[in-house]
Amino acid sequence: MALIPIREALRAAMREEMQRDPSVFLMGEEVAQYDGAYKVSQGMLAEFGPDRIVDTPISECGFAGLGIGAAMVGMRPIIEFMTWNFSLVAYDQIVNSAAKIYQMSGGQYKVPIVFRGPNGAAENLASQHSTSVESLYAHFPGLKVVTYATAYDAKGLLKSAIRDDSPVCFLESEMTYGMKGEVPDEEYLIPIGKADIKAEGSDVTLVTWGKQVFTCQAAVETLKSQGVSAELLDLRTIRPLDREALFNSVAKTGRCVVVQEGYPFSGVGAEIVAQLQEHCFDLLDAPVLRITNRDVPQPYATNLEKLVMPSAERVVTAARRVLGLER
Amino acid sequence: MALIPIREALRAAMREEMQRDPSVFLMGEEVAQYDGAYKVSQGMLAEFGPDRIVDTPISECGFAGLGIGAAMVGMRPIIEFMTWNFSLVAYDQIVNSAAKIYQMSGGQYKVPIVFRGPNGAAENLASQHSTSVESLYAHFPGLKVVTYATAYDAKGLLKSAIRDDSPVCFLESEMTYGMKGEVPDEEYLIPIGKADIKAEGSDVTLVTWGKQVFTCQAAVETLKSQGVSAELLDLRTIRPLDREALFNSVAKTGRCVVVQEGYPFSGVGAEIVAQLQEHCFDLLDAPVLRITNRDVPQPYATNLEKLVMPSAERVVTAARRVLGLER
Amino acid sequence: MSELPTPSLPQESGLPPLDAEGLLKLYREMVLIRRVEELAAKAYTMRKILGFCHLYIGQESVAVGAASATPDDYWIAAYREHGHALAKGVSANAVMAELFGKATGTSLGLGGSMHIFDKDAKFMGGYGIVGGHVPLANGVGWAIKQRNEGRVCLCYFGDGAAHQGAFFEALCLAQLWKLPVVFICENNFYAMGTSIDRQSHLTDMSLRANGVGMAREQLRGFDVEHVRERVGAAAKFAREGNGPVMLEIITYRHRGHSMSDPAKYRPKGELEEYKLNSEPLALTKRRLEQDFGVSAERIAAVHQEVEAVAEEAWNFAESSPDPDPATLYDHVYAE
Amino acid sequence: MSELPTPSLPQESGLPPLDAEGLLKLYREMVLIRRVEELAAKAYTMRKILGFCHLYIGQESVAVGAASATPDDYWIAAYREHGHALAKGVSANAVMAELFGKATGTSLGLGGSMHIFDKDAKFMGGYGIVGGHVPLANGVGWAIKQRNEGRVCLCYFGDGAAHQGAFFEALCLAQLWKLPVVFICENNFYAMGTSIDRQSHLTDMSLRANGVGMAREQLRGFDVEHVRERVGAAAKFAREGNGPVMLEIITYRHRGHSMSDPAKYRPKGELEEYKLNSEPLALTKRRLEQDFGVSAERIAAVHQEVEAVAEEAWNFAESSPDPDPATLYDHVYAE
Ligand SMILES: Cc1ncc(C[n+]2csc(CCOP(=O)(O)OP(=O)(O)O)c2C)c(N)n1
Ligand SMILES: Cc1ncc(C[n+]2csc(CCOP(=O)(O)OP(=O)(O)O)c2C)c(N)n1
Ligand SMILES: [Mg+2]
Ligand SMILES: [Mg+2]
Repeated sequence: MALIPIREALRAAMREEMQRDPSVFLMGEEVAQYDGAYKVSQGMLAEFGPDRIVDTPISECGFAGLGIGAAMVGMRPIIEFMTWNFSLVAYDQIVNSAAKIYQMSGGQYKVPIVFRGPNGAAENLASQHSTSVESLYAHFPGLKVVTYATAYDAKGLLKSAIRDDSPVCFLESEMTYGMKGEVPDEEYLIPIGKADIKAEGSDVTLVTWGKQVFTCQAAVETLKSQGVSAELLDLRTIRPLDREALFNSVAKTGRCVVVQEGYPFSGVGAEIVAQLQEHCFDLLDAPVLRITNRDVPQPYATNLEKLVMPSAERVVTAARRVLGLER
Repeated sequence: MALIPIREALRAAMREEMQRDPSVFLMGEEVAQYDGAYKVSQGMLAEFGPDRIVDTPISECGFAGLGIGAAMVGMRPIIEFMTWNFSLVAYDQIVNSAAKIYQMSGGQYKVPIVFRGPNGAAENLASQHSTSVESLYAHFPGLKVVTYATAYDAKGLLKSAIRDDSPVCFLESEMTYGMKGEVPDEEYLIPIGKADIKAEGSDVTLVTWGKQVFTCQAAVETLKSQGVSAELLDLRTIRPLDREALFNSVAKTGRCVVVQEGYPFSGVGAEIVAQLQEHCFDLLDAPVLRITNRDVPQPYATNLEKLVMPSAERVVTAARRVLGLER
Repeated sequence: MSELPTPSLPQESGLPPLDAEGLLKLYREMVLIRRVEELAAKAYTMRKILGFCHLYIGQESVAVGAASATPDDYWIAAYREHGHALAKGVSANAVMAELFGKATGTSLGLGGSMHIFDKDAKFMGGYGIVGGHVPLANGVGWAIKQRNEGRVCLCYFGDGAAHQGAFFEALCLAQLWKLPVVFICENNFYAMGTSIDRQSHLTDMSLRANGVGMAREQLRGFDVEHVRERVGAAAKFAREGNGPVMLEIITYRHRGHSMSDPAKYRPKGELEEYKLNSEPLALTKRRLEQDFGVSAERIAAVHQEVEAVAEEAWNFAESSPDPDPATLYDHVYAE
Repeated sequence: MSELPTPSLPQESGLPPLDAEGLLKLYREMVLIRRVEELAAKAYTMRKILGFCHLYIGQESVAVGAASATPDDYWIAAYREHGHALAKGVSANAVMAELFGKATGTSLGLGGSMHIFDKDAKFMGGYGIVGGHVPLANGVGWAIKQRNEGRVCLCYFGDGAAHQGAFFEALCLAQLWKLPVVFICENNFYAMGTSIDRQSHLTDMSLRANGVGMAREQLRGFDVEHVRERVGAAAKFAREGNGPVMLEIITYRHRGHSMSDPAKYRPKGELEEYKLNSEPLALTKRRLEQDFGVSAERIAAVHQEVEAVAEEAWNFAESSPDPDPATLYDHVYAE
């Protein structure tokens, strides 16, 4: 076991897969000579050379599409978006080509590609640089959407994503690249589509993913100090959703808060609530509440930004509300 | 009152607003000399000339952006997408510029623009031409998303959209352009943000919008013949949602089916279910069910496409299920 | 910061000139495309084919000439691709069955007219978003280069598509990385109802290459031998590692944009003029007869044989089963 | 289908040459941008400014020269726009307050460094998606043309942005419709850490214009008078209805891409060379002193006055209130 930052866990995943399979390559802005805008790919150019670690111009639509074409003929591209905000200029490539080619070719052409990069808000980056994109991609059958909170999950899931024969949108976070976690020395994979209970509890389920796992961990601690036992379910995969884990936890607790970064309207949180109320209707003792960004474009000023983002306080209040401890 | 097809109602709305306000213009592919791919703008070139009815090259990103810039300096563009599928190459312009400029300029620059065109599946157009985009736009605060089922609503809502000072995504349907409806001879507006009860009922609420209103009307008839009184709530505006109308209807019936075209995952249907279960938890006698497209890219073959789309049969079954008449 | 000289294409493709048999074979392929599409048009009016259906009639010489220069190379195309698929060797049965939405179609009935794919033929589709497939060609070029395949990727699109950002980004990247891709803009003068001079200040779309320093050429595409020769030269250039090429091939579509377009926007006499003087099948037929001395009987025999193939395609499509509803979820994710 | 001749720009802008006072005024503006940004850099290290902060230091002559040629015209820019805003007449107080995230900022503290807007100054932002704002400029041009305003729209972006599809589509449309837009690519040789020759086969981004037949020019941007003259000529061309212009202005940024970039990718000595020979402020100072005989005292007085303005901006920003949380929902929809 080594204690390493998430960016190193991600790098280790890519390096191992590139060593294992010569068809894997990494392409994106500043991934090579600059070592990655957030240093995720540090040193990889030296190890794999410029044919496999490829700097691009600022042409997201162009290089996302290049990746898709390469994947169709048997390569396994990893396409880095400097952040997922910039994927929106390549949106059509991902949702109309990557997502649909396998189906519309009648299963002839697989598209084994990973699109990855940081998602959601960092700090004070204002409205154009703070979008959480999970619902925009998870909406589309044909795409998988994967994320993580810990270094352990990051590595195991990214390796699975690279080996997956379907296109995977892999969502990282600038804010947690430096967070350290234990990672085994031996190789391991974490299956896509499996949620993980990050804290066991019995009174209420907190459902979340990505860096909001940490918001929820803080909330779990506060709740514990208030005598409330909260279960923390980290979805890890947004699509396909681990409905079994979700329903099981809520069956146990009967109460649930979904914590989702980003805009509320038709967010992934809404999907989870919709599924829970359909499949766990009789098991729910209170409405499932959502904690999301406030429904505004991200403001620059710190005080407003703080107000907008999910916080442990807001999660605690929501949990207490579903428990009837507060209104 | 005149009985006119929806395409004429839409055209009348644009013509009236263009006569009223010289800053309004219509731009898009084939809108002028060809009279519109679906003849919505027929005759408008002759009436308003080529400065106000403008044919474009196939540059959605370019002309959507042009509209946004023109709106910032006081024009009121109507940008037609031949279909909303093609808006996805302009996605960044709409969600990162149109939606956010008013906020990120601190309220200095309004963006009074209407993006419009047919949304969702027509028939046998396969996966790249059949996307329902409402959740992809309604996700973003700053945008309004409006649609209609009838000629009357089409005209009144489009006029309001053109007068609105915020960007509006206005969703039409190829399939219903030819459907006729009564439209008053006098001018009228329908406010954005107000749902409409298309059929009153007491046992179950069917919530829908756009052309699925017709699917639901058929379901209402069938249910009536089976002794079930269904209320049909046509949202008309997706964002901002008319929560009052929604909650009132469900408060009355205690049961609800949401009928939404397009992919289920994080669709607008999910948002509605999430809001209902949060705000009407104690009023609901059964889970809210969603009828949506099956969760696959649209297939070309007719038999599969029929299987994929919402149908009156599926709605009837769902209504009977929430009423406990079937499982 | 000085302007680099734009590379120029070789004068000659190096392909052996066609003899009578060779040209007759290309003629047969053009006739096959013509007849399959004429039957498709008929089937469309009978509602056996649904949705959009964009015919290639009038443009056959482009795909057929190019195919004979790039038999083992990758192709990718837009939605007007029946002709490209057939030229590239996709079976007429499977194409027609796809149009009919049958389980035996190239794409199992899931794709329809706009989404014909055939992996064995290295035919990579069939795409519906104008310009959207152009970046994909670079990916194929990338793989070719990394794997030293010695192949090229031909990417077809229309004059309208040369106004899409995706197309431009693809040109930039291809030239930066010297990818073995030949971009072929089939300029048929119209994007739906919009003529080229109403969409564009420049009307030769190969000039787009000047913005990125790419080798380019404009050529007339009605003579199948000429297309073969110039596409051959472009492919040779790209294959030999000199980088991508942007070709504009001037052509003309005889039908409307899709089956629902009456094409009233054409100036009077334009279509007739093209049919008279620039009809690819007629031109080749005349060449076969006049320059190669091929007999009228030989040519009639070709037509007869093609007729049988086209009719067999119809029958095959018609008698094939619909996709099995149980397979609905089978092709969403690859396992 | 023959190639249209590319229009060429007028030899002269027709602007009256600057006298000593005129040039001194431009010098003052460059110094103001420099000092405001130096203070911003300091405030950033003190965490009074957060998020991204892209400095314009080294490029001042471009915005200032252009502003003096287009005082009543519209401008739109990317995220490295403090200098453009100040050159266009936006108050230093409001700019600094925006950087500090205060309610008195140009955008009420909602936009920050990347989103400075000032409607009165006809300064239309401040955008963060590379290339994303370029199409908007055409809309301004469209409105100008429809309303016969006699203005132009200047659209600034970087060398990196000249690889985005949005940029290309904007060029096509502007040229098709002869819109009064001057596209200004500030080529500072780097897009973040990627040098121009590693992003592009061609390294003169004004050559992009050749792909659409647009008038173009490349110029060096270190001499503020020269920029004024050539941007003036381009604006004259566009203003007179001849259509858009694509300029590439060669410049150099002294700092990293943003505050967090140590800019290690530069070849040794490159920055020093530019600072020595192509430093806009130093060049203008020398010209003022040597060619216009402006005294060292006059110049010192300018520096002193600017210092006071910049410090006042800091104080104003610092003492201004945060945005009121009660206003959070006030600027989502226009009423
Ligand atoms: C992005 C996008 N915009 C619009 C359309 C609708 N559309 C389909 S084909 C077409 C015309 C394309 O013309 P061209 O590229 O010249 O090809 P051609 O049809 O002449 O072969 C248009 C506008 C589309 N499919 N995709
Ligand atoms: C579409 C998009 N991709 C990537 C980024 C990240 N990014 C911000 S600035 C920048 C470099 C831009 O370089 P250039 O256009 O030359 O402008 P400069 O910074 O030199 O002024 C990049 C890659 C972005 N903001 N938007
Ligand atoms: Mg065409
Ligand atoms: Mg630059």
